[in-house]
Amino acid sequence: MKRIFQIKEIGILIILLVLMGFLGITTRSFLTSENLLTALLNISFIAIMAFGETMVIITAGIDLSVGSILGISSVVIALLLHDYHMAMVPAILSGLLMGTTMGLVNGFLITKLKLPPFIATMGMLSIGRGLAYVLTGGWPISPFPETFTNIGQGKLFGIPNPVLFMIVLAIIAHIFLKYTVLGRRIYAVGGNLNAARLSGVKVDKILILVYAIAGFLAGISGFLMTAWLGVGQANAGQGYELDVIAAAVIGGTSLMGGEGTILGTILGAAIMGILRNGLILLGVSSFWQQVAIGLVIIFAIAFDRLRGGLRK
Amino acid sequence: MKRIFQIKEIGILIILLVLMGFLGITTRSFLTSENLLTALLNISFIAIMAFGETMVIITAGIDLSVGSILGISSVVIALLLHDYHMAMVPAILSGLLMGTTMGLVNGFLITKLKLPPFIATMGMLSIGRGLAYVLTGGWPISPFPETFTNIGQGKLFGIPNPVLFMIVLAIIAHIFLKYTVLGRRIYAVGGNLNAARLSGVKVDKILILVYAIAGFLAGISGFLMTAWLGVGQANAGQGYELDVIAAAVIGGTSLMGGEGTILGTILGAAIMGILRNGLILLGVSSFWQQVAIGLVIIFAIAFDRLRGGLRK
Amino acid sequence: MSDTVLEVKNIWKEFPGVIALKGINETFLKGEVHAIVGENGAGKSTLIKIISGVFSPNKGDIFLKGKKVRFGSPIDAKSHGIVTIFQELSVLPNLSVAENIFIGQEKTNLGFLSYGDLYKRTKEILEQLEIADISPSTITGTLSVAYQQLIEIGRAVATKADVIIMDEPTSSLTENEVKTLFKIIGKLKDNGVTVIYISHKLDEIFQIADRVTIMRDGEKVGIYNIDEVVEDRIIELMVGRKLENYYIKDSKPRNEVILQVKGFNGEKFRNVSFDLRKGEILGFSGLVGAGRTELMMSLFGFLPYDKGEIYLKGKKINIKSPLDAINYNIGLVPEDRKLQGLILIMTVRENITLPGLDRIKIAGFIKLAEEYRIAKQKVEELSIKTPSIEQKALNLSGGNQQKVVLAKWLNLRPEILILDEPTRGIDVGAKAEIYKLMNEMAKEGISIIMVSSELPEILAMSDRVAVMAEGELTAVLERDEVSEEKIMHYATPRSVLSKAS
Amino acid sequence: GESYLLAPKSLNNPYWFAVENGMKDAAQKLGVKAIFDAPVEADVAKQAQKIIDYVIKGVAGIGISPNDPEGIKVAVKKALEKGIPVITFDADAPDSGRYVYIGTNNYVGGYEAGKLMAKFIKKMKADKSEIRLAILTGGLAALNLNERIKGFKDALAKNCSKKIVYVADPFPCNDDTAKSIQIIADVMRKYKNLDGWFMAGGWPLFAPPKSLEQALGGKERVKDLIVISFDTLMPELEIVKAGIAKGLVGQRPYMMGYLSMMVLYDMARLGVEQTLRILPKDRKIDTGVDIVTQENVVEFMKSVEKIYQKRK
Ligand SMILES: Nc1ncnc2c1ncn2[C@@H]1O[C@H](COP(=O)(O)OP(=O)(O)OP(=O)(O)O)[C@@H](O)[C@H]1O
Ligand SMILES: Nc1ncnc2c1ncn2[C@@H]1O[C@H](COP(=O)(O)OP(=O)(O)OP(=O)(O)O)[C@@H](O)[C@H]1O
Ligand SMILES: [Mg+2]
Ligand SMILES: [Mg+2]
Repeated sequence: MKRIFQIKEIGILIILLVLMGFLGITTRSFLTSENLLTALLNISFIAIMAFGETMVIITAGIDLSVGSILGISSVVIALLLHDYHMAMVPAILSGLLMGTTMGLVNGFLITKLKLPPFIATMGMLSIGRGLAYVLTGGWPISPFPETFTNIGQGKLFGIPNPVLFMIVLAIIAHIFLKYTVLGRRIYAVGGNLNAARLSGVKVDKILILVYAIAGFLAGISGFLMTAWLGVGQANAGQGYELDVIAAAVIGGTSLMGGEGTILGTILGAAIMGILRNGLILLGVSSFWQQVAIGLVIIFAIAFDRLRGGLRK
Repeated sequence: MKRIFQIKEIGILIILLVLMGFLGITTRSFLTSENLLTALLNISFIAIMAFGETMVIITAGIDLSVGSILGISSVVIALLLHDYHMAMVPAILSGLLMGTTMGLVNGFLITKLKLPPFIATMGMLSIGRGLAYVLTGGWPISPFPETFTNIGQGKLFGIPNPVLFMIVLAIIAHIFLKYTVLGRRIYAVGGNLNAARLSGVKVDKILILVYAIAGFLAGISGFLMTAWLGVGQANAGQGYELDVIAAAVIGGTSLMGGEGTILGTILGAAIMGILRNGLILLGVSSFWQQVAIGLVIIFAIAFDRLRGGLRK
Repeated sequence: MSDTVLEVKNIWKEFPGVIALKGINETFLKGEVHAIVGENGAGKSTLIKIISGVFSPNKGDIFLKGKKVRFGSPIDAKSHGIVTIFQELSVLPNLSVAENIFIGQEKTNLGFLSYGDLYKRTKEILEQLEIADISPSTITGTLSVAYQQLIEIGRAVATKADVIIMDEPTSSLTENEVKTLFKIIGKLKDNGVTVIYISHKLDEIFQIADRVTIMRDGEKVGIYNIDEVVEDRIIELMVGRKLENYYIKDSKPRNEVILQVKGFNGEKFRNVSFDLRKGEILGFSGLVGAGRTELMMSLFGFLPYDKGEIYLKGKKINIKSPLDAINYNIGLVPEDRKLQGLILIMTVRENITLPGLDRIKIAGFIKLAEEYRIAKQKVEELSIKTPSIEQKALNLSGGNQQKVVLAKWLNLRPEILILDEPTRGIDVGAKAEIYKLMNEMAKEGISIIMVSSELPEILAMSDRVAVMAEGELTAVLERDEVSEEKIMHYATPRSVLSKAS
Repeated sequence: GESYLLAPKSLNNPYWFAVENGMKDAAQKLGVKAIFDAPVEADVAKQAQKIIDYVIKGVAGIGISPNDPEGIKVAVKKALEKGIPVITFDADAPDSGRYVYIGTNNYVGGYEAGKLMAKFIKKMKADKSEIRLAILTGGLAALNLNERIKGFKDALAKNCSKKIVYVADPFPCNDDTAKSIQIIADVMRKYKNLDGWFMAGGWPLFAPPKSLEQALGGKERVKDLIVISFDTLMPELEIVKAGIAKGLVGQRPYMMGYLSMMVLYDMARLGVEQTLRILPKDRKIDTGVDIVTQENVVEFMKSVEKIYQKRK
């Protein structure tokens, strides 16, 4: 397994390096540490959600609700901090709890009511966004105490905090998937659900777990984005689910389940982020950017397919 | 097959009738022919796209790009009519050709480059929308000759033209799926791709066909919406893909492929349309509407699952 | 040896529409190999699924060493010393061999796996299975089906179990692996492990079983010590009547050569040349992974081939897709009827007419009346047991599913029919009917290529036997010179032969 | 010469083209390069990220129309740290550190709309004691729209002696013209005695007069329905001319773009201090609003024609 995934990731790495090389040559500011750190900061919110999405997709599921969960977590934290003057830690924890709960509901709908993940999470996408609007009445919520916004806007050793969060969470998620029994069970479920069940894997428990993790990580993204921007908004994260799924899939996670790594997902997110950043530096219009991003999604996966030959 | 699908559709019909009965009792204006015709008009654009989506999902695929295809077809027709003063029929045909071409590209990416449908059409979603913006610069395009807008705004026997289009297309699509060789093969491909191939079905041809049909129908929706509204806009149809997929799935189309009917899809679209219309008539707050729609999606499918017992 | 390990009492199990088990009583003794046989759908798998906690019975009790138990899941049963190899392959294709063998029993440290220990223990198991050349870190899905089956057997062996249940473990193994399996079963037995063994291959039962239980329609219809019963008696109890002339073969090939394959090369086979005569049954034998399936799939246009020529009635033809093959009147019944042969969620009618839709269409529309007529006719001709032609293929028993696949092709009146493992997983009654059909087809002049891993049917049904080893055609034997020993000789890879000499 | 950035809220609203035209006309005169860029759809986080990308790329001055005053602070801070002058236009972020604001704020615009509504009520609904109004919005969380709505309501409370009843929460149309027409039709059917609409943006007014009139319940009903909408783009003026909308309140986007460019140029060339000295003490440049009714619409059309030209 190790070997195959490494090969897979190399393909994405090549694309990323080519892209970076090209941008480094054609634009002055691309290869500055400041620009690269900003590009990393920009992808951190997407990437963190994509770790959870990767696990969900490894089980052959999909989570369309992560963007909405980001929104509602952001709103919950913002309301508690601002309207209810709650202390910072319990407010953040409440937001994460909200995200995790939404994820648990997804898991419950999928395992107990046997809804297809696409439908269950599409329903929750709508419900979560609706609740965020209900809670805020549509108004943005701010300001927050500086101690809170410092988490989002601060740096450690020159690295923006959200990027640090991303790195730490990536390491944890990587180790979790690769070296723990639960992580291996996640692959087992996605490889062949019935076989996993007959092998004694508690399939439902694993599925609920991954959707809860996806919800939790979307909550973290919501928290970080709120702290970084300094405002909580009901429409935060709207439409992000497609970016998140794209990051995972460009990173080699198979929608058929059973395959995917956190490293690949980070690379996938990086390609998307570098591309957005690079297109701006190149002076490409926003309208063409959408076209370019679509082309890159298609190209990256097609490249991977062609390279991999006609594997089944 | 006949019997089972009829049973499936009855489940959705029950939900629809309960919903309509409830709205008929609780609101005065719901059961007026005017209101019902408007509700039908409102769903016609979604429903027409959903016929194509149904075929795509029957092959176990998915088409996320229909909303974007609607947008670009709308823009192409509008530009040709308005900026280039092209005659009506060739302008409309060019729009439909644009939609069909986008669908063909989807099919090509999926069959020849072996991209997963989710990725290929997600890429095309981005590309199509981007091109629509590029073509218009984001500017709405109007006015059009009356002969054109009359198609969208006119009525025949009191029934709005787009509704007539929907009905005629539904009948054609129904007959196509149920009684023609190609239709049968669409089900076969979705039921078991390898078995279909081994039975002499040209799987690639069928797949390209369904994506082209989906693109063509999204083009028709784009044409009708433009004629009805009297304006062509790059953001037309944005986000509609989720409604379209929901209509098909609520209507009993299985995301695993092999199952689904046009009748079911119409009922699915009707539930979504009646719900939106009904929530306004009931005076439900806009904030809660999204929550309600999410709940109904989940409830409708869960109901179907529970009724169907523990079928695999 | 005679103490009871496991006992089931009055087990009832009902599925929507079927009563699968109607009050089964049975005892299983320590250290015995206890076979269970019965037709498709007799309830064998259901019984063992109840014992291993997949299903819970509607009525009845299970006693383990005298104590009443009820397992909530396979893992629960495993922790009580009952391990099951299920009929449906249940390896996890994307995980390593090691993880597959030890799933649920990994040594962990605070939830972390220790791969070193895992690989070491896996090596030991692989040696027992005589497949030590496989590395513990191999991804299981890249192995052949036979090896995957062995991995599953390894999973059971790796468990300290009192009872090991095997539901048709040999359905995708050939002679060599079967021998290894029997060796392992022998060792297990010596260690006092009870083996419950389900198979449709009666010769295996006579080789290894101590006792045999016969089931029919959810009931137990007999139990015998193996040395007190003969095969005919078992078959009679299974099918509920006497089964005469199990293998019917009186067709004779004609002289006319219908198909010639010359220098055929593909990914898994090399330089294959043979010819097929009108009305001939040409058997293809070989060990697992010899490349027979790939060869047939390439001939049929499903898989690509690199080099080679095909002549149909002396004319060179080019087959690039299954549709081409069909248009040349060639049919293929694939190895795996569920994955390749049938569209399970379609009806019997729709499955039967699928390859021939072009012949019953008018202006693109299906002539429905014609379709119904064909489906009804085929169901009658092949006596397919189904409540109606509108039944989904999913709900048919294995034997009847196989007949539906045959019906698909017979409807097209093919000149050449390729049958890949036509009787795999099918009960004796259905097998006999399929042999009868093959014989009739051959008599009508249809030429048949039969790929089979069951030597008895190869020997009984073939006019000639082609033998493959490691992707090469090593011999084509005439009916009068063919024997089990000869086939095995040509089927054994040269590398092994040269080592032996 | 150097380049300047104006970052509107989004790119999918024609309103911004007037800003862009103003900016580009000024830039041409000054001989510098004008960049006009934003995420295609409104999103605070994406807007901030995009601006930061430009800061790193290097521009001589930045004007922002913030999606959220709080959420844009990170970007403003970053620019100011780099010594790039920042101003706001169209919408303000007062305590972000920006040097000056150019525009009328949305609250004031809404307030003017409210006053206009009050005037029409006095004129057309003299005999009524209770006035029932509906509000259309683009998205429930769009801050600029929420501010307009608030201003509108405040103005009515102050300037109208009658009891004002808002029939429901604002109805959101997702900035989608087709949806806005559908919603209006549904609302008109539910509230038979509705007296007027306040549209916080001009979405339905991009449709041809006939479509809108039909959605509003037909000729007869439109006669004594008070529709007040925002913005003064050409298609909207047509609606007023046709007597379907009674009044429009428009900010002056062309002026905002023009002035923003001028001010930024001065700041870059003369220095910030120098420039501020010649600007108002409160650091706000009021561009005022236009009020358009049937009386002045024809005249207004002439002046607007070139401002809203789409330029290649
Ligand atoms: N999950 C299920 N749901 C409904 N019916 C089932 C299910 N599993 C088995 N059955 C039915 O129960 C009966 C017994 O099936 P079972 O699988 O036990 O037969 P078997 O003896 O193992 O046959 P085979 O030799 O084909 O494996 C059959 O009629 C089958 O269709
Ligand atoms: N799904 C698969 N993935 C990888 N390798 C496979 C797969 N199926 C078969 N193979 C390999 O292809 C080779 C040829 O297999 P093939 O099925 O053609 O052999 P066969 O002689 O028909 O044997 P069998 O009796 O198993 O069908 C074998 O080495 C096998 O391991
Ligand atoms: Mg069985
Ligand atoms: Mg084979």
